[in-house]
Order: sequence, then C-alpha cells, then structure tokens
Amino acid sequence: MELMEKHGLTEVTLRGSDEKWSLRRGSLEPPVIYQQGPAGMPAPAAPAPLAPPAGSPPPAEAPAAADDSLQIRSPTVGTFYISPTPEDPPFVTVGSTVKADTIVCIVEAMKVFNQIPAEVSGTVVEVLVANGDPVEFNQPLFRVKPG
Amino acid sequence: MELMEKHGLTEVTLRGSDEKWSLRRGSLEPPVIYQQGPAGMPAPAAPAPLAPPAGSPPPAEAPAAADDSLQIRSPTVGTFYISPTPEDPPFVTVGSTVKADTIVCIVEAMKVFNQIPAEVSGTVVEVLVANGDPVEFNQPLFRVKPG
Amino acid sequence: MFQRILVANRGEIALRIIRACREMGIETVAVFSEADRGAHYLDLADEKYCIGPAAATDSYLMIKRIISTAEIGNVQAIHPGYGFLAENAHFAEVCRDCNIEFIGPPHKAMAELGDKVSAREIAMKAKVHVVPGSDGLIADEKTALEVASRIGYPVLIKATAGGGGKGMRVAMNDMALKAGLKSASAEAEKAFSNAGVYLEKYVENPRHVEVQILADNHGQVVHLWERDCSLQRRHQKLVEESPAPNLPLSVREDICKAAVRLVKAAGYTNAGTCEFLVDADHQFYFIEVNARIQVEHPVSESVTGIDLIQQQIRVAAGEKLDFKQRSIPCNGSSIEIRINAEDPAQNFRPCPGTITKLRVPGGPGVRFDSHVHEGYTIGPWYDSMIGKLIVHRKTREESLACLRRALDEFVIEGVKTTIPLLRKIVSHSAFIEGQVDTTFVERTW
Amino acid sequence: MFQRILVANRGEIALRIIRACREMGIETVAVFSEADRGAHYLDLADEKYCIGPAAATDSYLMIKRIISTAEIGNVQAIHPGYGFLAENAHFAEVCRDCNIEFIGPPHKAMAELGDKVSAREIAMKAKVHVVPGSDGLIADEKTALEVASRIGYPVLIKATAGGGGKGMRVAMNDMALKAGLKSASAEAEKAFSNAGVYLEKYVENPRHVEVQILADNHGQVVHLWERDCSLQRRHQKLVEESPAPNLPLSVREDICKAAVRLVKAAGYTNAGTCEFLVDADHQFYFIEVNARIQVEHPVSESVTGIDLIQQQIRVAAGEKLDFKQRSIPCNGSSIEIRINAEDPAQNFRPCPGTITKLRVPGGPGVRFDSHVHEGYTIGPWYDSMIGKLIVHRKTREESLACLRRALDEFVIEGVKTTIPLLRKIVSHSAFIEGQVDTTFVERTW
Repeated sequence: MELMEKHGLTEVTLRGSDEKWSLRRGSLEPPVIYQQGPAGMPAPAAPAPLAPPAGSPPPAEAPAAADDSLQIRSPTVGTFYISPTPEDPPFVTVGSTVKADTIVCIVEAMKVFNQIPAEVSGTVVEVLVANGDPVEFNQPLFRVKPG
Repeated sequence: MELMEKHGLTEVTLRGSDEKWSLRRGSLEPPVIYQQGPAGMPAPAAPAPLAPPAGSPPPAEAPAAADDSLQIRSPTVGTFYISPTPEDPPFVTVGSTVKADTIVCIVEAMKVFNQIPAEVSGTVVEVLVANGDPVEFNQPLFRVKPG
Repeated sequence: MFQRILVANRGEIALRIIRACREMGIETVAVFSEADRGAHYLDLADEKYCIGPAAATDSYLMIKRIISTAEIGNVQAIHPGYGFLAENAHFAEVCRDCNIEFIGPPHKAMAELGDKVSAREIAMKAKVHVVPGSDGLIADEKTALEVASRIGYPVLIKATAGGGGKGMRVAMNDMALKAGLKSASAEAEKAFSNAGVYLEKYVENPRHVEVQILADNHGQVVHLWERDCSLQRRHQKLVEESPAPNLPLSVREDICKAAVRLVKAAGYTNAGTCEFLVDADHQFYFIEVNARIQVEHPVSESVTGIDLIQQQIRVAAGEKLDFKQRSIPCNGSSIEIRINAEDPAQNFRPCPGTITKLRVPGGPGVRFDSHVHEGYTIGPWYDSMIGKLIVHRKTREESLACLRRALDEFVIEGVKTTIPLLRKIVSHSAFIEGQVDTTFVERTW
Repeated sequence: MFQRILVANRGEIALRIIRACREMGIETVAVFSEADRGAHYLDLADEKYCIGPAAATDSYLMIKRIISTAEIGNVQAIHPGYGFLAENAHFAEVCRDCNIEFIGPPHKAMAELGDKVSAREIAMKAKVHVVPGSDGLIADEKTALEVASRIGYPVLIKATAGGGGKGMRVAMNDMALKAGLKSASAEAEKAFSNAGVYLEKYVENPRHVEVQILADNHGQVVHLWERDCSLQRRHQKLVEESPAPNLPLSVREDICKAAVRLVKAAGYTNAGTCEFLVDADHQFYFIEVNARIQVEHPVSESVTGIDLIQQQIRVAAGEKLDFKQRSIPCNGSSIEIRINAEDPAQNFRPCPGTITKLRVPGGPGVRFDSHVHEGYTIGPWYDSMIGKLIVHRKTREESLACLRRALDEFVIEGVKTTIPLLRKIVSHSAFIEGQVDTTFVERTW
C-alpha cells in the first residue's frame, strides 16, 4: 500500500465503460489484502505462459460466445483470485446465480485488489481460469447461462 | 562465318519439336548474309527494350490466341528480319497465304540466319514485330487466320 | 544479468528489443493492445499479454497495467523502447520502486534533462554552448533591443507558453524587433492567455547533428559519434546518417566531447542522445537530450559495430562498458531512411491500411528493421512507420548508391508510403553533396 | 567501365549481380527461361529476354542464345554467376571472340585449373601441398605397397574412372591394401569397364577450408582470407564461415599465401577460390580451384568489407585493384547458411512448391540474399536453394547467437526446407565449439 500512496495509485480511473473497479483502501468493509505467498495459496511466482493463438481475431465483445452463454471478462491484466482470502469460500462456483452487481472474483494488479462484478445475470456454468493464474485484459473468466 | 566455323556453330540442333532451322552455309541456295548495318536497313545497335508485362503468365502454346487466329512464334532469341535482304520484298505481308513450310521471316542469332517456317496454314492477318527488332524465345511474330 | 525482460512497447522497436534479448539469451515478455493481437513479432517473445484496448492511453501508456504484467510475467527489468513511456520519469521511478529495473537513465537525470530550462543550465555548467538568448522573459522593448544587440541579429521572438509556431517571429534588425515584439506578444496573449515572450538567437538554416552517448553506472561515459538528422519534414526526421557529411573531423570531435561533458554533468547513465544545431560556420548549440534509445540508433550501430540495445541492457544490469572511447571506430558510412505509411499527395496524412504486396530489399550493405509483412494491417492507432532501411558501405558515395538501389527494390502495395519522396531526396544533388539543412525538404518540395 | 552487362544466370545470384550493377550505375540485361517468367528480380534489370523453355539445356546452358541476347541487348560483358556456364571455358572463349568480355578468369587458366591433373601439377610447381599419392595408376601390388609405405597409412584406393564412391576403398595397413586393391579394381572394371586404380593418402575427417582470391590483370593477386565450409551433407555445403574457427592465425596465413602462389602460377585473374583439406594436425592439402564466384562469397564480403561482385566487374573492365593485401581486414565473424527447399524426412529430396507464407529475419547483423517472396513458386527445374542467410558480428559467439535468433524468426510455409536441420546444427555443441569436419552431418543425423 506504500506504493499506492506514493504514486497516488488509489485513484484508479478506468476509461472503458464496461470496467468497474473497487478499491478496498478506506472503504467501510475490511480490506482484503493478500500477503505474498500465503499458506494454502500457491504464489504465482512463475506463472504458466498464456498462449492465445497467434493471429486469432480479437475476442468478440462480451457477451458473445459460441453457444448462447455469456462471458465475464477481465477488465485488466493481473492475477485472478476466486475468493476474498485463501481461507474464504469462492465468490461463485458452477451453479451460482449471479446478478449484474454480484462480485465474482478479484483481479489483482500492482497490489490493488479489484473486485470484478458479473455485469450480467444468470447461472455460472464454467470457471475458465484457475485460482492464482495470470489473466490478460479482456480474457474470459466465467461462462454464464443467461436468465 | 569465321565464328561459326571456329566453334562449330553450324551444327544447330534444336530440341523443341516445333523448331526448324535452316542454315545457309553450304546449301544450294545463295547464302543470305547480312552485313552489319547495311544501307537501307537500320542496324539494331540500341534496340528498344522488350517489356513483356511482369508477372504475366507464360504465353500459351501456339496455336492459341484470344480469337480464333493462330500465332507464329519465334523459336529463338534474336533479330527479326521480314525479308531475305534489305533489297528484297518481305517474305510475307498481311493478306499473304501461308502453308506449314512457307518461310515467313528470318531470326538472326549469332550471325546465323534462321529461316522460320509458318508451321500453320492460313492467311497472315497481322505482322506483330517490326523489321530489325529483337525478339525473344516464343514471342508471337505473326497472327494467321486458319484456312 | 537479467533472465527475463518485459518489452513495454510495440512494432519495430519491440521486435528490435526482442531480437537483442534473444541474442543475449534473455527471455522476453511482450505486451500488446487488442489492435496488435496476432502480430508476427509477438510470437518471438517467450510470453505475451494483452494489456488493453487499442487506444494507447488504455494500453501502452497505462503504467499500472505494464507493471502488473511485469509482476505476473516475473521479469527483472522493463525496456521502454522509444515513445510511449520511454521518457516518463514517473514510470521509471515506479518501476524501480517495484524492484523492476527500468532500462534507461536514472529518473532524476531524466527529469532534469527533460525540463528545457534545467537542461540549459546543466549545459552551461558543462561549458556546452546553448543558443544565446534572454535569461527569461523580456520586460520591455529596451531590454529586448539590448539583448538583441548582445546576441546579434537575426533573433527569434518566442512565446514562453508557445507551441506550433504561434507567437513566434524572426527579426533581422531593431525595427523588425520592435514590431515583432508587439505582434508576437499579442498573438501569444490571444492564443495562450500569456503574453510573455523571450528572445533567442535565430540559427539560420541549421543542420541537426546529434551525438549518441553510452554511460555505465561506474563512471564511464563514451560517445558513439554523431548522426546528421537534418533531413526533416515538419520536425519529423526522414533520413539520418553517420558520420555527418561535410563536417570537419575537429568539429565532430568537439561536438562529441561536448555531449560527453554534458552527460557527465547531468549524472546521466545508459543510452542517450544530445541534440545540437550546427550553423553554416560549424558553430554548434545544444538543444536537448533525448533520454532514451532513438529510432535512428542503427546508423550508429553500423559505423561502430556496437549493439546499442544490448548495451542498454548490460548497463541497466550493472555491467561496466567493456570498451573504451579510443576503441570505438567510425567505420564507413551509414544512412537510415524511415518508411512511413503516409500519403504524399494528401500532405503526408497517415495512411492506414493492409499491405497487400511487399518486396523488401536485401543483399550486401542492407539492413531492414520492420515488424510488417505481407498481409499486415497498419491501424490508425499508432505512428505510421512501416520500417527503417539502413545501409552501410565503405564510403558515403557507396552508401548512397546502395540506398538508391535498395529503395528501387521496394514494392509496397495496399498503403501509400513516403518512398516516392525518399527516392527524390536521395537523388537530389543537395543531399548527395551533403548540403541540406532542416528546412531543405519544405523549401524544395 | 562497362555501361551494360548481361546476367547469364537466374535466381539469387542473378539478383546479386543486378544489385551490384545498379550500385555501380551499370545497366543490366537479364535472360530468363519460361519457368522464370514473371520473377520479381527480373523487374530490377533494365531489359529482360526470354531465351528458351524451362530445361536449362535449352535456355541457361544454351551458349548461342545467351550470345545472341548479348548482341541484341548490346552489352559489353557477360557475368555468368555460378553454376550453368560459369566454369565453361568454351563459353568464356566464345564471349571474348564475340568481343563481349566474360566476367571471369582467362579461359586458358580456367581450362588448366579445371583439369585435376594439370591443376595438381600447377600446385606442385607453386610449392603448394597436394594430397600425396601414386603418380598415376598402380601397376601391381608391389608398387602399391611401396607407395603406401612412402605416403603412410591410411590410404585411399580410387578408380581412375571412378565416381559416386564406386571403386573406392580405404586401407589402414598392408593386408587391407592387398585385399582392397583386388576388390576395388574388380568393382571399377564392372562399373566403368576400366580396372585402373591409383592411391592417395586418406585424409581422415578433414576440414574443408577454402581461400577467396582476387587478381587483377595488372599482376596483383590478393586473398580475402579463408572460409571454413566443413559443414556439408553429401558434399553439399550447408554452412560456411570466416574466419575458420580453431585454426591458428599462422596456419590461416600459410593457407592464404599458398592460394596466392597457386593462382599466380596459373596466370589466373578475377575472383576464384582455392579449396583445401585440413587434417587434425592442421596440415593442408590443395584439392581444386573453383574458377568463379561462389555461393558462399558473402561471408568474405562481410569480414573484409569488399564487394566481390563489384570487384569482379572492375577487374574484367581492366581496372587495377584499389587496395593492397595489407589493407584487407578480417573483421569479426561471419557465418552463412543455405536454406534449401528440401524435405529432411525424405532424405533431403528437393521439394518444389509455392511459398504460401514467408517471414524473413532482419535487424542488426543480418543479411538475406534471396530472390523468393510470398507467392513465389520453386519449380522442379533448377537447384532448390531458397536463399542465403548471412550474419556478421564482432565475435563468433555473437554471430552464433545472431544466427540462432535469425533462424528462429524464419517462417516458410508451402514448401519443406532445411531450416529444421540447420537449427539443430547451429545448436550442436560440436559446431558451437568449431569442431566439425566434412563427415559431421552424416555421422550425427
């Protein structure tokens, strides 16, 4: 957090209209701050390389998938966490019902823990990323059946 | 002719089945030997460059043209002459009737004067090359209407 | 040495850095915007991460996302290339605070040299000539006339808040100065709500000569000789070469030594460039420092045989330069031209599009640095450079011949390019004779 | 100097010659067979003439048509490149009889060095070591044993009419020699109806080292240092480099001086190459002269900075070499690899086809000489070389690093190529350590 203070990085203003960021510092809820490499959660020291197929077209805007399911995508590049702390249960699992403002995961970028809302309504049918994995901008994180 | 003797270039053996060469040396007919740059015939000292369109497909095998006419093509690279000597009339002109063995022109290569037979029968409808011009291998020389 | 470096850039310079890293056995992490997804050069990185949409402000300029990628990519250093964040001292500081080395100068030196006033002070302290002028704003007409008399005509009247030529006048004598002061000041007031103006000696038809510097963290500073970048169009460099033609060796050495003094005085390390104006009498005046690698670095690589990107990485990793000034040659002549997707018929407007046919020159003396290929689409998002053609031959005459034949070999279809203009330039007698200044292109075409 | 030259070749070497001429301001006349019609490099010539059908015997090898084109194209000289008519002394003579200069050696010197027996005699006269052996055919077993005792085992029994390894035996001792003589002789009788055999010292696992020579018509002969071309597959060179690795400077100088002596003794002028075998003890033996420019000439251009094709043209035009032996450097390290359209899975059978995708390496230290491009069709008519990748860096280690990264950048789709094998070679410890001989590739893969 020292870094955040120093460089004013708490002022996270995102330009994309579909990006919403929640910053914990100073919020009423207790801040969710992961220690680097806590017990029970493998630290992503040497993450597996991401390899989107070269030359593939840019992913279509969410919601859009091969079937009628919707996708929840990452609004930033960072590390994906499925639960608020290693001890807590996941925000959502397959079968969970989500609404637009349901927090579905956290993507950490520069020690800032961004709570990601679903932005769509429906039932989670697939979690596409493993806990602790690096994710890219716009990478699909969940598949959601609308309704 | 000195050069021809020295290097045995009278032995002109051509591989293409559609190529026929006539050599004058030692034949019964009087040899047709042009002097370099004779009066009345401009010597092709600096011939206009040939410019077949780059990337164009190789010319189709004769006979084959856009309309139903046939083409007489050059069996070698050299200089095109329309008449036996500058003083003589042309071998053929537009309107001339030709048979397969009619000599239609001379293509000179290395001081060897190759009489070119028509190889087709019909009426000459166009002379495609100017007297004294350089011609490439397989370049169309005449258009002939079959019959 | 670093095991893993993030390349915080795109296009040809990203490819250039990846190439250097591959030769050094260093792994690379590339970042890309959605506009660059699928670009061939990204396949040459060991890892690649999409960091945002096409707009640079949301991707290549977004510090947080670059740093976040550096963290998940587990790199030890970031190479910023040129443009984007390369001269952003704040970014350099953030990197280092995150224990990720920024491959570039110390952020303090970068900030000081980035400010024109403090850079000018450092230069004067290092006894490097700067363009003479008023020390600060002109209070009144009388002061202006005194300053002009001291520095000599012609003088340039410049608005302190100026930009784009607004509030700028050249005065050849006292009368013109008096008139110019009034109109420049009024124009500046109208354009910038700031009537403040200052005076500078007007360097007529100057040549633009810059010196490539390399400095390690152990006190050694060397120059890699100079580059002449006079051939510009609207302050965009078109052609760069080394050595500068028609500049006596003694002048070249003096400029290079001045640059070394300046860089030492600034406490600057890593690669950098000191830019100078050179007038018709070979007087040279410091203008500014470019605190980064430059587009035209290959011409210095050609004549010295030193790989500048590799050296940047070595310096950032704390290594000492393994050569001395006296062992840096200036072999032969090297010329670079920039090929941009611009339409000369439409006032050089950037011309995005897809390259439908591409034939690139090769053979002896030719280097081509480019990320494009047949089928590559040049988008509207970033700069319009298609690639850089660099030639290197024993003499300038041979380099020019090589450049001309290489330019003639180019076939680029699908987008308009600056090649027709470049062909005219390299065949123009003024360029062949090495007699061009920064106004040549606009005066001639 | 010539105003106009005919290029009597095709593909990359035709393009190479056209490039040299363009840089020299000389016009070019290209010839092409119907198989090469529409090739991009032909557009770079000032004129081009179709001279025959695809088969080389009816086009590129047909002297009469080449000369006829030279006449209608009004050229003063013909550059034969390599292959085709390049070492045809008769062609050289015809050219000169027609008052067209043949850009190559005197036809007499070419003919003498083209004959292995007379070349050996010239070498011995010039005090250049040749592989020791019997002087002529072996009369009987007793003579064979005497010769073997004189030159030392192992010895090679060779059929005088031999070829393709037939009638060839290696003998390590007297007993093996006696047995080998009989079987080799019988095999030769059967294969060639000529039982004659002779003996030569067997050079074990030799390195192939060759010296680039340049000689003008005014008595000056210089060498451009050596090339190591040990990396071969079935006598086809795959990789060439200069300087030869792990060869002491004194040996390199001795080989180069020997080559100069030999060329002087032969009255040879223009560019040429003397080939040697070098054994494990750095003893070298002359094998033959290549009386033409060679495929691998660019590595010598890189380390010396001399454009060999331009020099060939200057020498043919009667100019004096404008440099001396002592001013010819051997700067850095240069390596060339040949990229062929061959299928390694099918015993390197030539693999014609259309290149559907092509990404070519670039950046510092990289030169690519090739006539191909995306969409180019490699036909079945001529050799299968796609292009030559040449790197040049300060040290061999850096050249190897540059070569590896450049090879990794290549993408060629549509035809199978030797790139996978080349990638293995340049990463193999024996090659990296400079410890390969002419049998390395076949022993290893």
